[in-house]
Amino acid sequence: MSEVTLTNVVKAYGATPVIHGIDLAIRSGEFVVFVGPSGCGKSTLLRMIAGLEEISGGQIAIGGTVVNDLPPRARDIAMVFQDYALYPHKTVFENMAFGLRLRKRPDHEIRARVGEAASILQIEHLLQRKPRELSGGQRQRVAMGRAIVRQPKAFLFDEPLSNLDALLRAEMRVEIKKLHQKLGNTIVYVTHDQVEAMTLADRIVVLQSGNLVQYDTPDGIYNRPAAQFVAGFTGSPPMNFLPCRIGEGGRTIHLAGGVDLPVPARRVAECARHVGRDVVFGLRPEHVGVARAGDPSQAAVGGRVMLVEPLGSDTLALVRLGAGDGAGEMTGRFAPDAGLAVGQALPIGLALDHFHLFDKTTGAAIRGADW
Amino acid sequence: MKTWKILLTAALGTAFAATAWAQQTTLRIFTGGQQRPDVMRKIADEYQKRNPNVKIEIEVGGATSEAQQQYLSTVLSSKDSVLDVVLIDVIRPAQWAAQGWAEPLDGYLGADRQKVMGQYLKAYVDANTVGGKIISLPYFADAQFMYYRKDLLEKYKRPVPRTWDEMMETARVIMEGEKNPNLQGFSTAGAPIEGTVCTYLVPLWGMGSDLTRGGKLNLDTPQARQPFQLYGRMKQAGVLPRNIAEIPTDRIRIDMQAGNLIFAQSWGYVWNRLENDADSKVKGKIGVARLPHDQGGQSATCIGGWQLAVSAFSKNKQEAVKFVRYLSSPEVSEMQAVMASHLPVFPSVYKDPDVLKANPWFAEALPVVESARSRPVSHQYPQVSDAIRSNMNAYLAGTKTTDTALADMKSRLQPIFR
Amino acid sequence: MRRDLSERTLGILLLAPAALLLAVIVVYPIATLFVNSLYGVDNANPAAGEQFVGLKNYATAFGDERFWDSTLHTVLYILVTVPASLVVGLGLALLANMPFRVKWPVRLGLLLPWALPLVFAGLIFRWFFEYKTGVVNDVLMRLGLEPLPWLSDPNLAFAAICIAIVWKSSSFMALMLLAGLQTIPRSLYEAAEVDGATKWQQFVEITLPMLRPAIFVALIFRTITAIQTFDIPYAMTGGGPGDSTETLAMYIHKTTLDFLDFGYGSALAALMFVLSMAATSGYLKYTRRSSGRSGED
Amino acid sequence: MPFGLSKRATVWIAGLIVAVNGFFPAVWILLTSLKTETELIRSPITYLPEAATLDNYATAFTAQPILRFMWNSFVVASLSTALCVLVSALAAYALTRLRMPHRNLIMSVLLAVAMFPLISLMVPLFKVMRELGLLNTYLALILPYAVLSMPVCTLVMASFFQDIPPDLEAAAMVDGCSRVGALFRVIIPLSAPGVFTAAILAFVNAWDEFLLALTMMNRVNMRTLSVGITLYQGEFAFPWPLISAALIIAIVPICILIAVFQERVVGGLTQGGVKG
Repeated sequence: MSEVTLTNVVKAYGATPVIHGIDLAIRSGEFVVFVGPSGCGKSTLLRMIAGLEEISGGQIAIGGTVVNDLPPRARDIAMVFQDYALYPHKTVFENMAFGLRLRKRPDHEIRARVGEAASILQIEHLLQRKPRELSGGQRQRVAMGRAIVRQPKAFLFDEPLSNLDALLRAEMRVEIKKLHQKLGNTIVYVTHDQVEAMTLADRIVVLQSGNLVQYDTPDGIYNRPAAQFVAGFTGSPPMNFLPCRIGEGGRTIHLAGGVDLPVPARRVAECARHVGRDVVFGLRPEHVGVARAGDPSQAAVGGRVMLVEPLGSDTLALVRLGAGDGAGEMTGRFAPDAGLAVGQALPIGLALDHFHLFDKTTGAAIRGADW
Repeated sequence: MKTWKILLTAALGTAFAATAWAQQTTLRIFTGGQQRPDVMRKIADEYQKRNPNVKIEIEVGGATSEAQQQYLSTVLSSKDSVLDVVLIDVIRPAQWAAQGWAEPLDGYLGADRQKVMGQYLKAYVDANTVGGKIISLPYFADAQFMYYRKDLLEKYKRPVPRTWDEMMETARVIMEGEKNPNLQGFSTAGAPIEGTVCTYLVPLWGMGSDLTRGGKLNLDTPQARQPFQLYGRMKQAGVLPRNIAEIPTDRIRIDMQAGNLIFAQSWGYVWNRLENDADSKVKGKIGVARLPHDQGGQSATCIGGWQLAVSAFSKNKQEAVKFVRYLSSPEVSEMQAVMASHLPVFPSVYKDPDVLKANPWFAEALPVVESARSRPVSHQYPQVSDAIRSNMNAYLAGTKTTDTALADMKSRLQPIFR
Repeated sequence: MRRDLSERTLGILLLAPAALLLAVIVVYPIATLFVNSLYGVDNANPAAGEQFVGLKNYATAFGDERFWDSTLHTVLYILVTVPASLVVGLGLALLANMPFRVKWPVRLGLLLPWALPLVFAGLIFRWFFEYKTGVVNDVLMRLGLEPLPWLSDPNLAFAAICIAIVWKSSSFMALMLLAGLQTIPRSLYEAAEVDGATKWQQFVEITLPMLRPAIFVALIFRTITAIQTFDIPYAMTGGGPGDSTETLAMYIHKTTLDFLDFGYGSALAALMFVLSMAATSGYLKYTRRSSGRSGED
Repeated sequence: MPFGLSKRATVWIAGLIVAVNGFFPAVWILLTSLKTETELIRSPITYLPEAATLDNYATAFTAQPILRFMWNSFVVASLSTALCVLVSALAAYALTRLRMPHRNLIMSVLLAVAMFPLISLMVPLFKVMRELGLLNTYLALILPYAVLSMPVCTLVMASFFQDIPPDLEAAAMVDGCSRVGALFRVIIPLSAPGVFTAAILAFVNAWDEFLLALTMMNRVNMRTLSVGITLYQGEFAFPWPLISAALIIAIVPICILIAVFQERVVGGLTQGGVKG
C-alpha cells in the first residue's frame, strides 16, 4: 500500500503563507502530476511530501503512515531532481548504489538491483563513468535509475525534464510512462509543462498561488476545467477567452462589437440562469474553424485572418470576429489546406456545443447541471 | 626676560644661518623610542644653537634593542649612508667593529684620547674599546640593582642582605611571616632574553670568576657551576617564582610595584616607576643596594646603557664625531640626568647637586655602578648571549640539569672563544 | 582591419606584469641570497669581510644540531597544526554555513582571528597561558585542578603554541572552506537525504569529497605558512624553554639579523626553501594524480 | 536534529561557538584596556575591570600618532590589494582561459615564490628598495605586499575563472569586446565572489604584516599599524592595558569594515559563479 494523503497541508515562511491548506488523496500506484505556473507552490508541496521542507500545518501520510515528523530517509520515497543532483565524485554505479549501501544491503543484491535498473534504462554501458562525462539525457536516466533501485513506496519527480531539449523531452516522457506501467509505483510528478501533465498523468493537480484549483483526470481537466485559470493553462494553444453577456432567455451570447452567438438548445437551460450577467466566454481553438454551410453544430460569424502559423499537421490562425474591431480575436485550428492568407475575410464556424463560461471576477467555471 | 633672550638668539641664529647656508651640514642620528628622543631633541637644539652650520635630524626606531638592531642590520648591511650617528646598546660595540659599521674614533680624538677616556666609569671604557680601538662613546649608563622592601626588612628587623644565603633566609622569614600567597622572595630575568645573561653572570662574577680568561673560555671552573646551583637552591627554598623561566624584565618591575616581591634584581629604570607611578603600592618603601654575592665573594653587577657610534658610511664623519663628543660630555650627562633620570657615565656627575635633587637615589646608585662589569666583549656577542640565556632559561625551567646546561653552554661558546 | 593578438602573445602580455613584479621583488633577492650562501666570515679575522667559502655553510648546517632541532620542531608544528586547523576550520566553516538570521556576529567572529596581526595574537595567547595571571590556569584552578607551567615546560609550551597557531589560522581555513561549501548544490544534500543518508553520512559522502579541491588549496597555503612559523612562538616563548620551541624560521631570523651571519643564514634559508618545495610538490603531485583520474569539479 | 535540539537552537549554538571563538581574545583585550597594570597581574585574576578607566585610550591617542598609523596601513593595504588583484587577475586569466604552454610550470613557480621565507629576503629587498629610492614611501610596502599575496590570489581567481562557461566570453567577443575587454566586462564581474575573496586575502595579509613594515618604513609618520602598536612598548616594558587600548582602536575600523561589507565578505560567495 503506497497511497499518499495530504490533509489540510499548510506552509508558511514566517508570516507569509505559501500553501493554503491542501487536501489530496493519491491512490496507490497512481501517477499524479502537479502542474501550475512557477511560484504556484507545486515544488514546495512535493518537497513537503519528500520531507525536505517542514510543514507548517496539516498532515501528510504515505502508505498509511503519518510522516510529518519523519526525515526523508525514513519516508521510503525516491526523488528525481530538476538538476539530477548526481554525486559528481561517484561513478554512475555508485550513484545508483548509494541509497542501498546506506541501507547496508548485501553487495550481490546491490549489483543485481543496479544492473536491473540499468538494463531497464539502457545505461549499462555507462555504469563506470562519472556524471561529468554524461550527456543531459544520460544523466536524467541515471537520476531515474537511482530512484528505481530503491524500490520505494513512491517516486517523486521535481521537473525532471526541464533541462532537456524538446526532442529528448518527448522521448523521456515516453520512457517515464513505460516505466510507470512496468513498475506500477505511486508517482508524484511536478512540472510546469501542461503537455507533460496531460500525457503522463492518471490525475492532474492544478495549483495556483498555493491553492488547489482542480484535481482531476487529464480528460476532466481539459474538457471540464473548473476555472478560467485551468482552461487557460491547458491545451496548446490554450482556450480563447472573450468577454460576453448572456442574452434574453439564455438563448444568445452577446459578444462585443454586436456579434451575437446562438446558444445550442441543449445548453439554453444552463445559460438561462445567468441572463444579463457579464461573464467570460471560452472556446478551445479546435472548436474554431472555417464555417461549413449547414452544419448545425456550428455558429457562423464573419471574420478576418490576422496571422497564420502553419504547423504542418494543421494551421493555426488568429482571426478577428465581426466587422471592424469586432468582438475580439480568437485562435482557430484549421486544415493545412485551408489556404488562409493574412487579411482574408472568412466566415468562421464556432462549435458552440463546447463553449465554457467563467465568472468574470472569480474565474470559476459556470457549470451546467449536466456536468 | 627669558623670552627676549630666546628671541634674540633665534634672530641671531637665523641671520647667521643665512650667511652660513652654503656650509650647512645635516646630521641624522638614530635612537630607540625608549631612550627619550624628546630629551635628545632638546640637547640637539642646544647644539644647533651653538653650531648654526649643523642641523640635527633625529630618527626614532623601534622600542626594543632587538627591534632597533634588526632594522639597523638591514640598513647597514647594505652600506646605506642615511645615518650619521647611531645610539647602540652597550653589548653591541664589538659586533659593530667586526661588521665595520662603526667609524673608529681614535684618529679623531688624537691627543685628547687619554683625557677623554679617563673621565668615564671604567666599565664603559672597557665596553666601548674593541681590540684597542675606541668604537663608540657612552651616552648614558645603566646597571642592575637589588631593589628591596625597606618596610618589610624593618618590620622583621633584618639587615640588607649581602650574600645570597642571607637574602634567601630573609626572604623565607618574611614570606612565612606575611602569609601572603602572592608574595615572592626574589625575582630576576629568566625568560630567554638578554637580561637572563646577567642572571648567570652576576653570581659568576660575584665568585670572582668570569666567562673568559685571557680570551679563552673559562667554564671548567667550579665557579661556573655556582650560578646554576644558586638558583637551584632558591627554587628549592621556594624563593623564586615557580614560572621564573617565563619572567621577562618588566614583569619584575610590575610584581615589585604591586607589592608582590621582597627582593628584585633589575635595571635602573625601575626606581622611578616604583616611586612615581600612580598605581605603585610601594612608594617610599623601596631601598636600592648592591646585588648579593656568595660567601667569600664580592658584589658585582652588569652594566647597561647606550653608546654613540659614528656610522662608517656617514658622509659627514668629522661633524658627526664632533656632535658625538658633545653628547658624551659631562654637561649633556647632567642634562640627561635631570631631564630623563638617565644614569650618568661620569662619576663626578653623580655628585652634582642639581642631579641629586632630581634623583636622590643616585647617591646609592654610584657604588653599584662602580662595581658593574661589562658583559663579554666579542664580535659574536649575540651568539654568546644566546648560548648563555637559552641554557640558563632551560635550567630555570627545569628541562636541563646543571651538568647538561653547562655542557651545552660550553659547546656553543667553545667555537667563539678559541 | 586590426588583427587580434595570438593567444600565446596575449598570454605572455598578461603574465608580464606579474613576472616583472616577481623579478624585482623576489627573484632578484633570491638570487642574491643563493650567492650569499656561498660566502662567509672568517671568525678569526672578521674585519676581512665575507669571503667565498663554497658549500661550507651547507656542510656546517648538516652538522649543526640546532638546525636539525629547529627543523624537527618546524616539522612537528606542521604535522600538528596543519591537520588541526583544517579540522577546526572545517568545523567553523560548517557552523558558519548554517542559516543565521543575524549574520554579522558570526561572520565577524570568523574573520576577527584572521584580522588580528600575528604578533599580537601571539602576545595575547602568551598572557592567556601565563602561570599566575593567565586565563587558562585560572579556569583550571576553578575546576579544582593544579595550574600548569604552560610556558616553562617544553611539551606544554609546544601545546600552547599549537593552540594559538590553530586558533589564528583556522579562521583562514574556515573562510576558504566556506567558499567551497557554498558552491555545493543544495540538491545533492537533498538527494542524499532522500537516499537515506544521515547528517554524518552526508558529511562524509557529499561534503568532504565535494570540498576536496578547496581543502587542497587551503592545505597548501596553510602548509606554506606553517613552514614559516615564526611570530607566534617568537612572541609566546621566544623559543624557550631552552631552544625547545624554536622553529627553523626563528633560527634563520636569529642567524641573519641577530648573529649577522648572512652567509650561514642564507644557506639555512635555502635549505628551508628545499623543505617547502618538498612539502608542496608532494601536494601538487597528489592533486595532479587525482585530478587526472576524476576531473576535478 | 542531534541531541533532540530544535533546529533553531542548533543554529543559535552554532553561531555562538563561532562568535565566541572569534571574539574572546578581542573581549579580553577590551577588558584589559579598561584595567590598570596592577589589576592585570592580580592573582586570582579579575575578569571585569574593578575600576574601569579610559585613561589608556587617552594615552593611546596622545603617545603615538595612531590615527596616522591607521591611515598608513589603510593606504598600503588597499593599494597593494588593488595592484595584487589586478596583476593576479591578468595572470589567472592567462593561465586558465588561454591556451598557454607550460601552465603547470608557471603555476608551480608562482607557488614556489610564496614559499620563500620572507625573513631571508629582507636584506636584499631593502637594497632593491633603496636603489629604487622607495624607502619610506608607500610603494616600498605596496609592491612587496602585492607580490606576496599574488600566488594565493591567482589561485583563488583561477579556480573561479575556470567555472565560467566559455560561451559567455564568446558572446561578449561577438558583441564587440576585445579579449581583455571580455576579461573585465564578463569574467571578472561573473567571478565577483572569487575576486572579492582574493581581495580580502590580500588586504588582511597586508594589514597583518610586520617584518617588512618595520624595515622599509622608519619615519614615525610612515609606520603602519602593526609596527606602530609595538612602539607603545618600552625597552623593557610591555604596557598591556595601553597596548590593548591601541589594539582595540586598531580593530574597530576593521570590524566596521567587515560589518559593512559582511554580505560580500562571506555572503558574496553564495552566488557561487554561474554553475548549473
